[in-house]
Amino acid sequence: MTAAAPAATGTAVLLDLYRCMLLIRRFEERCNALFLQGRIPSTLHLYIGQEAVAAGVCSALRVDDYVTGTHRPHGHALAKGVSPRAIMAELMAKETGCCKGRGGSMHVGGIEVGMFPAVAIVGAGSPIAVGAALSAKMRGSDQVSVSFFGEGATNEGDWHEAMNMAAVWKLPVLFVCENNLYGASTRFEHAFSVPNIAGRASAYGMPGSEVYGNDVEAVRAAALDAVARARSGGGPSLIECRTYRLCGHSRSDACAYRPDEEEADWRRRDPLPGTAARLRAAPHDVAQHRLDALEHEVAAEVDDAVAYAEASPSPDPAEVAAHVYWEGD
Amino acid sequence: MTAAAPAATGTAVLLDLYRCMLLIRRFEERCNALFLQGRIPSTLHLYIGQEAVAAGVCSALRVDDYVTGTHRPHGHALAKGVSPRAIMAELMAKETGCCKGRGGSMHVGGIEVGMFPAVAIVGAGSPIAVGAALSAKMRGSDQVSVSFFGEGATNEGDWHEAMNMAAVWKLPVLFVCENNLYGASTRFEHAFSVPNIAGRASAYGMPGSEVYGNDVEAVRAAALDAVARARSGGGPSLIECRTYRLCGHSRSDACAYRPDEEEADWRRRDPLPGTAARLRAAPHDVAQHRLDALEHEVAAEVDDAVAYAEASPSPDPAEVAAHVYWEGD
Amino acid sequence: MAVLTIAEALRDGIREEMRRDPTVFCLGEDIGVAGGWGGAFTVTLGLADEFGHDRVLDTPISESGFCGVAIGAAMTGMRPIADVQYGDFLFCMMDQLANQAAKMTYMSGGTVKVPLVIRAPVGSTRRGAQHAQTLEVFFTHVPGLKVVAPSTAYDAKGLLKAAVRDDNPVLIFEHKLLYGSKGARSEKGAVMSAGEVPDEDYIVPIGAGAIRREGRDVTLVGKLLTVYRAIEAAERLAADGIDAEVIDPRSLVPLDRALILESVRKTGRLVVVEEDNQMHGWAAEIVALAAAEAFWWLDAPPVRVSAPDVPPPFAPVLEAEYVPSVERILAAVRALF
Amino acid sequence: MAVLTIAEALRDGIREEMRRDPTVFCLGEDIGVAGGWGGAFTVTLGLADEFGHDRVLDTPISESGFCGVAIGAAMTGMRPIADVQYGDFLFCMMDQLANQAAKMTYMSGGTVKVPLVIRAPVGSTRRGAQHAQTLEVFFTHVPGLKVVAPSTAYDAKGLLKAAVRDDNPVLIFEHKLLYGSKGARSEKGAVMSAGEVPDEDYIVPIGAGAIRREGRDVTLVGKLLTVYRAIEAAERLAADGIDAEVIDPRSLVPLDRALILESVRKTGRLVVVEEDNQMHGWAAEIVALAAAEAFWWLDAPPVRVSAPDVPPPFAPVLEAEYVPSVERILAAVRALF
Ligand SMILES: Cc1ncc(C[n+]2csc(CCOP(=O)(O)OP(=O)(O)O)c2C)c(N)n1
Ligand SMILES: Cc1ncc(C[n+]2csc(CCOP(=O)(O)OP(=O)(O)O)c2C)c(N)n1
Ligand SMILES: [Mg+2]
Ligand SMILES: [Mg+2]
Repeated sequence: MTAAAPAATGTAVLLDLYRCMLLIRRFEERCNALFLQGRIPSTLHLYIGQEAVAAGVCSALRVDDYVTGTHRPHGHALAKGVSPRAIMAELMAKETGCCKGRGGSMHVGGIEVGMFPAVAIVGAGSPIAVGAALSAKMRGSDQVSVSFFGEGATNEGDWHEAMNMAAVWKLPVLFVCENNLYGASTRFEHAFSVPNIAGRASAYGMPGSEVYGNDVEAVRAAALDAVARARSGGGPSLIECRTYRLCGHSRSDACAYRPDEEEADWRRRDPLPGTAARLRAAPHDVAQHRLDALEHEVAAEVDDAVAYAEASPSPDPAEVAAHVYWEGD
Repeated sequence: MTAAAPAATGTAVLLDLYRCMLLIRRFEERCNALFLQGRIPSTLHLYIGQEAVAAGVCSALRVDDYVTGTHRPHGHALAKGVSPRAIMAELMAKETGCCKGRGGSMHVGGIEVGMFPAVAIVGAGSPIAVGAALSAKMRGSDQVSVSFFGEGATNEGDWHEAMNMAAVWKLPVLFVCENNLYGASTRFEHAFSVPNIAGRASAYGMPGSEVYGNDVEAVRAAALDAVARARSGGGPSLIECRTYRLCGHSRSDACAYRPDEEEADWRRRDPLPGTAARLRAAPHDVAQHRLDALEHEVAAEVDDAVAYAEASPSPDPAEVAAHVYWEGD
Repeated sequence: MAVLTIAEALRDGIREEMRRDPTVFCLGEDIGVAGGWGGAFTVTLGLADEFGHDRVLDTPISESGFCGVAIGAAMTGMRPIADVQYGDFLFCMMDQLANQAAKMTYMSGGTVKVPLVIRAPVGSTRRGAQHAQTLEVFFTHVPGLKVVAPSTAYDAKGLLKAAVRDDNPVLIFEHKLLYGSKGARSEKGAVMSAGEVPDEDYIVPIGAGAIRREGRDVTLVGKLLTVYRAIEAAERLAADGIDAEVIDPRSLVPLDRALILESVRKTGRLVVVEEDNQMHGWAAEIVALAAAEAFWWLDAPPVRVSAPDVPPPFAPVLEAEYVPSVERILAAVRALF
Repeated sequence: MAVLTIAEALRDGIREEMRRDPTVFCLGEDIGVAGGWGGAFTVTLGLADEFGHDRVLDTPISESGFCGVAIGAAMTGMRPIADVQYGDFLFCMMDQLANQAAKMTYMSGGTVKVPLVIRAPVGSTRRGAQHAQTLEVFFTHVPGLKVVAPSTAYDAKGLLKAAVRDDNPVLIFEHKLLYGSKGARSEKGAVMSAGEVPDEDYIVPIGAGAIRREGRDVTLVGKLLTVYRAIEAAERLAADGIDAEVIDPRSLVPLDRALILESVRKTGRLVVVEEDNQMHGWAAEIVALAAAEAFWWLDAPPVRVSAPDVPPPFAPVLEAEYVPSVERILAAVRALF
């Protein structure tokens, strides 16, 4: 278990990473507002605070690589390239949504950019990601497959079975653990008798590493490493990203189960200002107005997504039975 | 992962261990003959070759300690103290069987001696054993709980979830892996990317050790260790016992998937003659006629079990719906 | 007599049983965490304060595992009440429930018992395919399990207490729109199901159904949410002079066959209303029962008003087509006259 | 035309599909091991010799895991055929089947497909509660899955090929007593189901039932083993002048409703025979269908001959009470006249 050392990232790349994180953040802040206004039904699991993980990992992927997301998938989907319009329309239950309004927040995805419908059954996405990697290997392609999951998912049997098969068959899989220290309201120490998740990789003879999940460069470096190994036939890896939810677990959750100091500490470690500061500092020396410009760009993109979703039609009630079975491309 | 050093075992104890192994061996040899004669229906998973594991582990247990057996449970049941009569009657589908003829070979047990009905779903017995340990702890008793399973079971999600909960709650559980190198016809190396099972304990912060499963003294020593730790609140342990099936996986299996040299090598390591030799040698110096006497005793016990089973009635067909729900003690 | 919501009635029932019997305990995910929610729908809220975290045990996210743990504890002198956050996750513990819990007593020839309670929320609440299913029939088909589905606060507490005292595995299905959960955990579209609950100890026997409305012309059978839809339909049918009887079986296994058959023999017409998919759904058994045992009394085909055969859709406009509406019930009933 | 057992017909079907389409592959436990058995019932025996171990992939003992793996492979251009050693283990992969495979296409708004085949043996063969269940109804109730149950060698091969070419998850239920497995894997009490199978490529369309015997007086519907029991009963009924029609749906989802309804409307009587437990079993849907759609044609109550509501017993004397016998079918039919 070796912590990946942050590689020097070029300014252009770091700007892209920051933009991706910013898009996720602003997109979800808007989702939350829309939810509270009742314009998004059901429930929401927001990714706020964890943006560096999806941004860093997906920056190491090709569009034809595969990703399985979780019940908290907006960040995974945006980072993998699903359009904000299609996601927002889905959250608003519109026919133009990435799941045509059938899936909802917990199942957003976009197979055209390699993201499966997100799996909201904790742990169940990992074997599916392994299957995509097996398929890539059998088809002789060099695609890799990424399974995103929270630390809590590593106590599910499916995760264990997936880890073992990926290792036994030496498949091109990245197991990316987003360890945000809580599974719903349950603290890490309460559900584990080990200090970290990375160490569990040894039960499968798989390399496991722990990185600081709020450091987008460190995440990207670890992902680049693992992706290179996977593409070249070196087999799977587990990367544990230590991060924190700067929001509730789902809809209106006040997080009363988390100590204030802990929350305050992690607010200070918010990956967005952190990354912005790096951009402003040497060697990047990015001027504030360029970051402001990014803010405007992203705000416009989110506005556009909301406008698109609002203007989109709801599914036709007469179509309730559609799409249960495959109806052709 | 430390291999338990064989402790010096007193002659009386070693004789008991040998007698237990002998009973399992002769009992199952008879089962096989009866099966081939069609007097035992269905299928049989024999324990021949692995006797030292059940004998060694159960010798470290009290009658009120718990055991979950597998699809290969005759050895577990006999070693835990279920009567040969009740087991043989069950195999012959008689009303006097330990499951009243409802369970069959794969579900033998005897709750009066702490053995649950054996679980034939690979891996599924482990969480149940953990539950019994949780119950013991909650009731303030010092009972321990043993989960027997094959190495193949450690690729099932249930096993992983059970290991984690036992470790997190520091429960008095012994996870006893009977690594006989094959899961059905599948070789260990084919289903694992790690050299052993014991190492998997580290994924749960649990002590794991590997012992030579055909050395009944080594198994007993490791079990005594783990049981003492469990009883005194020290939590669970995983013990991997390396052993070998000296018989087919189930009914008429010629084991064509196993190399002849490997089989020959393990036949030479048959735990029965091995243990007998130790008994005859110093410091035990047990005379051959005493071992012969044991043979006769055990043969008589098996004859008695068969006679009892043969003489017992079949279940009453009118009673087909009985025992689906609890009918009282 | 206090007026309680179903969530409160269940909580009181659990509290009283835990006080009465030290072998009763709860386990599940996020049920006892300080500052947490008391399970996904507040049922266990506050119980850890009285009974401590050993008896209100928060588990890792391991459904199959903690179900097996509950089985092992149940066979060795304890009476676990396992909490499943969403019924949909029962599939994750299906082997432990259907192959282990349900069969242990039988496989042992009646020598071991499994006094286990499993509580699971069901029902469509805009959460989509993996968080909104209605699942009773997957378990009513498994011999060895008992299954109850309370639709009132009185029944919820009484059936829970009966389940805890039963020596067999009992599944309690609870409907998300009937909990009456408050505050942050309240549900859009919730139905008011709060009702009077006696202060003194009582149980509702498992196996006894209830007539929610007496009628002469047609028998409506519903469960959980559809009981309320059926009652509303009955009131509206009264206006056109159709006098509908509404039956709530409450217990699905064992089922109060006599109550249903008696009603059908009286009215000569049967409409079974359920939220689950129609094909091979729970309602099929009720219709098959009536067709076989009340055939000569039937004046019209026994029919079902169920969800279409699709996973629970996310979009509210589609969900409205999924959950049987009062209008669909009215149409089905009128077609029989 | 060769005469093949069902095991041989399935094997040929798999072989031909694997030759035809390089994306077709098999995975499961002990299916390709050299010196092994070709799965629990010899269906995949020898296939690894022709296609290698990459396309006849032996998995670790991880049912849920390899089901998920098959789903992931199916969504990305492959056509997996997953082998389950005993149908009872489907409960171990229930979440992957019912929550994932069945719902992926729907949850994605029809943007992903899951061309997956799962093969599972069912039926009571003296192995007891965890190795002898009949499980179709747990899956016929899940929208998004297709389910077939071939009772002849011709159908086994034809339905398997249709399943492999289908773009949805298809479960194939195979009966242990119908395989005709030979040698060490042969079954006591097996029924001769070998039959002629064309040498040229063909499929049996999913959704089309078959009439096994034409008759005017009563409709018997069976599946897998009970098709044979129903045919035998029909022959004996002919002796007392009762002319029974025997229907084998072959496909359970989609179901050939028209074929069943037409027959019931013709005969006016229905007896559904199945090996599974009666309560909420598969037969209930068939009875409910006839009661609702053929009510006015029925001359007698539509009834079921099923297994009693107990887990499969081990003792042969009890198992004989469990699996519907010809005598029980005869009694049920005669009671309708
Ligand atoms: C099988 C299953 N069990 C329980 C849940 C309910 N649930 C949703 S999210 C969650 C916590 C997951 O924790 P973790 O894996 O750490 O992911 P995080 O929410 O922290 O991102 C739980 C218990 C679920 N969706 N699926
Ligand atoms: C869940 C499940 N999957 C598959 C099987 C079929 N099966 C019975 S024994 C066995 C091999 C088990 O191997 P292992 O755990 O090593 O035990 P062993 O037979 O070697 O004692 C298999 C695959 C089963 N009984 N349960
Ligand atoms: Mg987490
Ligand atoms: Mg083994």
